[in-house]
Amino acid sequence: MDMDRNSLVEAYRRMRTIREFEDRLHKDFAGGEIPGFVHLYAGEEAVAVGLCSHLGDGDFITSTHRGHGHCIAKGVDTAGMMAEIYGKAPGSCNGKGGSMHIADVDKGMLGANGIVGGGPPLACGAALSAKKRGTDNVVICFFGDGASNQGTTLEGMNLAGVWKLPVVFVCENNGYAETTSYKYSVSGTDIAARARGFGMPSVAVDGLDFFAVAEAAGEAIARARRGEGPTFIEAQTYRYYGHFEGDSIAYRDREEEESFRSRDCLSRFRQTVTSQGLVEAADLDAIDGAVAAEIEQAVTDALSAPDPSLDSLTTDVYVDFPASQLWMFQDEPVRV
Amino acid sequence: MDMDRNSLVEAYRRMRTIREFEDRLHKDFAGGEIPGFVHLYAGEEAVAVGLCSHLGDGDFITSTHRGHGHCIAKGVDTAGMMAEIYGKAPGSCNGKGGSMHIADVDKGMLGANGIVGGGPPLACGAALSAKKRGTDNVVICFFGDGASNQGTTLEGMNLAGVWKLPVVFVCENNGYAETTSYKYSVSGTDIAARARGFGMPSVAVDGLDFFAVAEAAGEAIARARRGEGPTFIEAQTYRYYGHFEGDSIAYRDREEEESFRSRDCLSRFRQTVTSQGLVEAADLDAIDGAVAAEIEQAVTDALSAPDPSLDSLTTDVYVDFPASQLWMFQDEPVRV
Amino acid sequence: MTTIELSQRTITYREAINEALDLEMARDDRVILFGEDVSGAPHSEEERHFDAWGGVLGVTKGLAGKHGRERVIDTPITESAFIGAGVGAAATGMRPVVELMFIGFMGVCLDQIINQAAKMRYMFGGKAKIPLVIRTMTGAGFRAAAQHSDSPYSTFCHFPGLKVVAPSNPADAKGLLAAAIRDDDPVIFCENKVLYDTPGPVPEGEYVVPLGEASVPREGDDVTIVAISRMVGVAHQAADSLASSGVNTEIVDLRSLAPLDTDTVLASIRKTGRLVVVDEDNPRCSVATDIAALAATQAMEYLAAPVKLVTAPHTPVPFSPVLEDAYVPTPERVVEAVRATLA
Amino acid sequence: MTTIELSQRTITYREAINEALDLEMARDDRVILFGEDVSGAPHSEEERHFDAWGGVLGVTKGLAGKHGRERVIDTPITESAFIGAGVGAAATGMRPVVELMFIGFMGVCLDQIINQAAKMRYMFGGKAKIPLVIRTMTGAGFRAAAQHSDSPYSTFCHFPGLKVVAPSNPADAKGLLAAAIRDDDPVIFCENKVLYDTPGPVPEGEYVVPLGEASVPREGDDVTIVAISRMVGVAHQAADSLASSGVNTEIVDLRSLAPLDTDTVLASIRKTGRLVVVDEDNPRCSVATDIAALAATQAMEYLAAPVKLVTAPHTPVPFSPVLEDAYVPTPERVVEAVRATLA
Ligand SMILES: Cc1ncc(C[n+]2csc(CCOP(=O)(O)OP(=O)(O)O)c2C)c(N)n1
Ligand SMILES: Cc1ncc(C[n+]2csc(CCOP(=O)(O)OP(=O)(O)O)c2C)c(N)n1
Ligand SMILES: [Mg+2]
Ligand SMILES: [Mg+2]
Repeated sequence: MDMDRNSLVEAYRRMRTIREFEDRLHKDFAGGEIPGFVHLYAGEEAVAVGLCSHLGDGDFITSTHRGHGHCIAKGVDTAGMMAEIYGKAPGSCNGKGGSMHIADVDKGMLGANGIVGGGPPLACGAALSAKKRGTDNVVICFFGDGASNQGTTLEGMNLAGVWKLPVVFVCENNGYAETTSYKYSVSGTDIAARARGFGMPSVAVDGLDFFAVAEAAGEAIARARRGEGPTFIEAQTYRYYGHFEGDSIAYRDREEEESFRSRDCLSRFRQTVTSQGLVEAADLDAIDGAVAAEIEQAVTDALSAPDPSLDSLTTDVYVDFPASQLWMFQDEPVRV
Repeated sequence: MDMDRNSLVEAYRRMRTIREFEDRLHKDFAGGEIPGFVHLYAGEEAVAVGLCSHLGDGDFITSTHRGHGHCIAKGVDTAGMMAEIYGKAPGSCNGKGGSMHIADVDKGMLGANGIVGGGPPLACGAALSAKKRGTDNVVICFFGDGASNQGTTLEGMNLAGVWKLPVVFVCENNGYAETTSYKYSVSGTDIAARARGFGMPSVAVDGLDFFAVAEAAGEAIARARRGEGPTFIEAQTYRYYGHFEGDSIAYRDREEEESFRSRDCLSRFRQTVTSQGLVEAADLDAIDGAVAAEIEQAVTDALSAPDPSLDSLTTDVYVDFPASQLWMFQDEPVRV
Repeated sequence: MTTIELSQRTITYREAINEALDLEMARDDRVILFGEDVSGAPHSEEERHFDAWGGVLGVTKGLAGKHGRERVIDTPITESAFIGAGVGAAATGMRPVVELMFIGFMGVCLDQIINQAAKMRYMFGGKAKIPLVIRTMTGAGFRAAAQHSDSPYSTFCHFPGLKVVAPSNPADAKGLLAAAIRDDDPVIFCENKVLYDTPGPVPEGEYVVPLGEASVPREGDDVTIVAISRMVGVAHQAADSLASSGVNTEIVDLRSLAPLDTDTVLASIRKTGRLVVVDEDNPRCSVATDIAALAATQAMEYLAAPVKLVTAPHTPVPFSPVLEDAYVPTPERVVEAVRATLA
Repeated sequence: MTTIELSQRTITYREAINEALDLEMARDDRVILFGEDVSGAPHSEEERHFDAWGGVLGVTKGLAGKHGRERVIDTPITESAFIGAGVGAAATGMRPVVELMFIGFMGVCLDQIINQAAKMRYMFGGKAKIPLVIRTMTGAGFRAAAQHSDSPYSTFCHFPGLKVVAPSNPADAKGLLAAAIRDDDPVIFCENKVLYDTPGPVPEGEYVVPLGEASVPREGDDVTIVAISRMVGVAHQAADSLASSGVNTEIVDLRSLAPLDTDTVLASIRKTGRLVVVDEDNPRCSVATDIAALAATQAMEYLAAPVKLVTAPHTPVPFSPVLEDAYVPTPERVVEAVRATLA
């Protein structure tokens, strides 16, 4: 790896932020504070950060229902994210999107996505756009092992190949889609091999190893920037929590979880960089503290933030549309 | 090949029938007699017949917009087909389906299909049904090179693999999807390799060679009947006419067509069986004559057949539905 | 002191659906069930993993235990393939019940529903039938945001060849699902996820509510409220509050959205002369405008006041709880609409 | 003797669409076009193969020659991927015009339209815009059978976030397409394939017809006919025949289906007191029932007779020419409906 100290510190900070963010949501969800479906990324941090550490704001990512990690890795503000998850006015999407739709187009984050397989076509579009606009920007398309079976994902891979688009397809194989192991859902069980059938370079990496991910990512992204087309990376990883919060996790075993936790991506990163003298442990500790404070503040602010105004129910549907037709055929409700 | 004389004669008869049927439509379409979109199968006969010669009525096939050949190969009555293409009452579908929707469920023909990629999911269902009903029936799923890029096709392959369904996926690679060569549309250009990514045995065969097709088909079908799951066959073939009738065919060259015509599947079949003394040329000639007469009769009958009654506009939408709601919100038109 | 009759024991909407599936599977071995995680942990043969989920909200829980994994089958995330497989299986002798987890996912598999299931019989000249049920979840109020909360059953109603039902209570859920499974046409069965925990009296044993028949759970002669699914409850709340000021509301619970029970709707309009339609689907090209069109084309001369619609706005479903609560029609809005027809 | 003014030269509906695309591409290099065979023979560099098709019915012919294959891009048959690519490109600075060959193919790509393009802006709190045009073909009469002939634009109207237009003549086709391309919201542009060869006067050069404005191509005060796309021509035929018996028909050509020009529709109803809606789409949950609902909720007191709908039946489109001709609304049926409102 040819990462300088600053980049390593920044990578750690982002991974740590994701972990802290997700652990905190896990706790607060159990406390009944958080509405809706919440899918946590804890355990998979090395994947999002390993990829996004190569990107600038002009590069795009597409994401999934399990999007918090992608957002943080791409630089989306955690305060806005937290407020969004609480459905509050200062949220990244003004409270209208929630956990499953956090987005920040200016940061190159094209939205978490509630539709499994929703992202790959969008990724092709952003990549086409990057190409047509004459940039060397790239697009990272994150999706799960379950999503690797969805037609839209497979179509996206083919189209990216045909159009030689600067996309990196990143399958986050965390073992399960809801309760279903990829060993059942993926015919042939080899996801990376599947991508080869679309004529693109494809590699499987240990998704718990930040450096392995970052290296594969670096090559794939460089290839894309050179205009040589898409690459596929299968990152083998694990989600520490259930499919969503509230899941009793009756479909897998505690021992399996432990075996992954024992290879935790954050601990390994810390171990590697400290043992090689690249970053001091104390510096990482300081990051841990700062991140904890940042997330604590984000929660405090989210809790005290105002709800969206009721008027905002009917804004932002269109750029331009007759207001009267947003309550078509009826009287606009009187708010009291 | 271990085909007996009767089977060879029957295979020839079906291939010849398809050719005659399609050549005749080509002629009559040019004469302005035939309504709608008509996609001809001429040139590809060895594929449909090579596959279907292994099937009984309990086995199913799914088809495409280019379905006449599949129908004839599966034993659908040509008189009914011709009447259907003319939109007449005695048509296979009472004139309601036309060329793109000819079907005969009792014969195991689940319909030509106007949607590219429409067939593979249906094939999975028929195969699941065969399995659940405790039969050893199989399903052949025909589709084109263009369709091999459609998400539904790719999903179907994966599902058939996961459920170990008795399906044989047959990609009729006739070089083009409308004007577009598979060399452009199929990323990686190797369709058979793509199927391997779904963990199924996959083979490419010369689709102009009846015996090569029939042999690959025999193995795949036997495998499916044994409960060992799906197989993929890419049959490399060519369509002699345009994408549909009326196509000016400006996207490919006459020489290319000639090179395929010089390897015509019917001529080669005749050559092989006569030179090996398996069937006498005179017997094949007799078939040619009989088939020509059959198709001539089918056209004559179709032309003189009655149109569907206007009442049939609103029948067969449902098994059971209030008649009044078929003209919902309005007066049923008075027919004079 | 009240005694609960056995035939009127109380179970939830979720349990009622589970019971209908259980009974129909027992009754007819052509009935099979498939969808994502409908049982759970399909990769594992271990007993401790068996039936790990029973669907994302537990509706099919226990059925794999009773009827076996051969009949309760988990799928990959591949809606086009497995819903299409439902069509293909239905066309060839089975009676599949497939699950499209949320109705908002229709977009990843719609072709198999509108171009294959719905049109096959017609295109084949009547020589096919497709006894397929697609169970799916509708309904806002779950804080599940725009892609998991809408109720576009109107899209299915639009396409000839499909039947669409949307039960508002546990008994209807059980009876309509049984009818849907026994029906020879494709039926979209819309379960409102917000109702799953709602209890209600449900007959034991086989119980069938015919498709295409609305119910009139409350009779009245001042005004007709036509409502769908969870909005029937909202209509009842509105009716209760109106009753206190002497307004007698008649409520028509459509139950079947296609076919529509036009007779019951028209009879009620003719009786009351006033019509309010309550629907949580978006307003454009909706079942609500259909009911208004029914009145305008076939009962105009009976109407004493303009028809009133109370629906969701023409917006996606917002996430924020305060906004989502403002999105779904409320009893207050219904009361206001009724009062406007009486003004 | 009539002289044809240059500004009123006559071109076909097909040519008008081609011209709008050409002009908008020249005007704004963010406009790119893609779809299946929109140019043709993408595999070949040979000049003799260049621009082999220009779309299945030749609408985009010549554009690749003028604007290059870099901007007129052929796709594999993979509607979800390339329409989704349109959404992604629109969200990131381009203004794509993508072609969904036939509207009946919506089912293979609907999610990218209804859950991504339509909802993104709202879900993102207004922080995205999707200037995407999806061109697609509607219309029966082509002997193309059930999957290639229906007109379910109502499904697109139903989903908030989409705009939908359906021009009835060459001038509107040109002007509305220009407006759609310049619009910052996703627009579904519905071309009636039966109209492609229809000629009409079309202004040269830049010409924009604003979205959301109906036209009134014929004024009258006895009855209002609201019609869409090809049915506007049918309405004119009906009006001609009614005129001979002294009935003055006003025709409202909706042009935009979402947003609707409710003012123009309501003004006409208030003027004539009689409403007939003609739509070749299926009747349930349709634009036709929306117009009836508009009358029932906002103009009931002006109606002198029940509203009349003339639509396709609730059936798929049949293949047989005699049946297809009976499927599409005819001038005779419209005349009958008008007469019924006058009775
Ligand atoms: C089209 C669609 N089908 C089903 C779902 C329900 N669903 C949400 S997440 C999920 C599992 C996704 O698994 P995977 O792709 O492996 O991602 P992971 O959750 O493991 O990150 C499913 C089935 C959905 N949201 N969208
Ligand atoms: C979903 C869908 N997209 C596009 C079309 C239009 N279309 C009809 S046939 C065809 C080409 C199909 O090519 P291929 O699969 O190779 O079959 P072939 O025509 O060569 O037999 C296309 C694009 C369609 N019918 N359905
Ligand atoms: Mg997963
Ligand atoms: Mg082909």
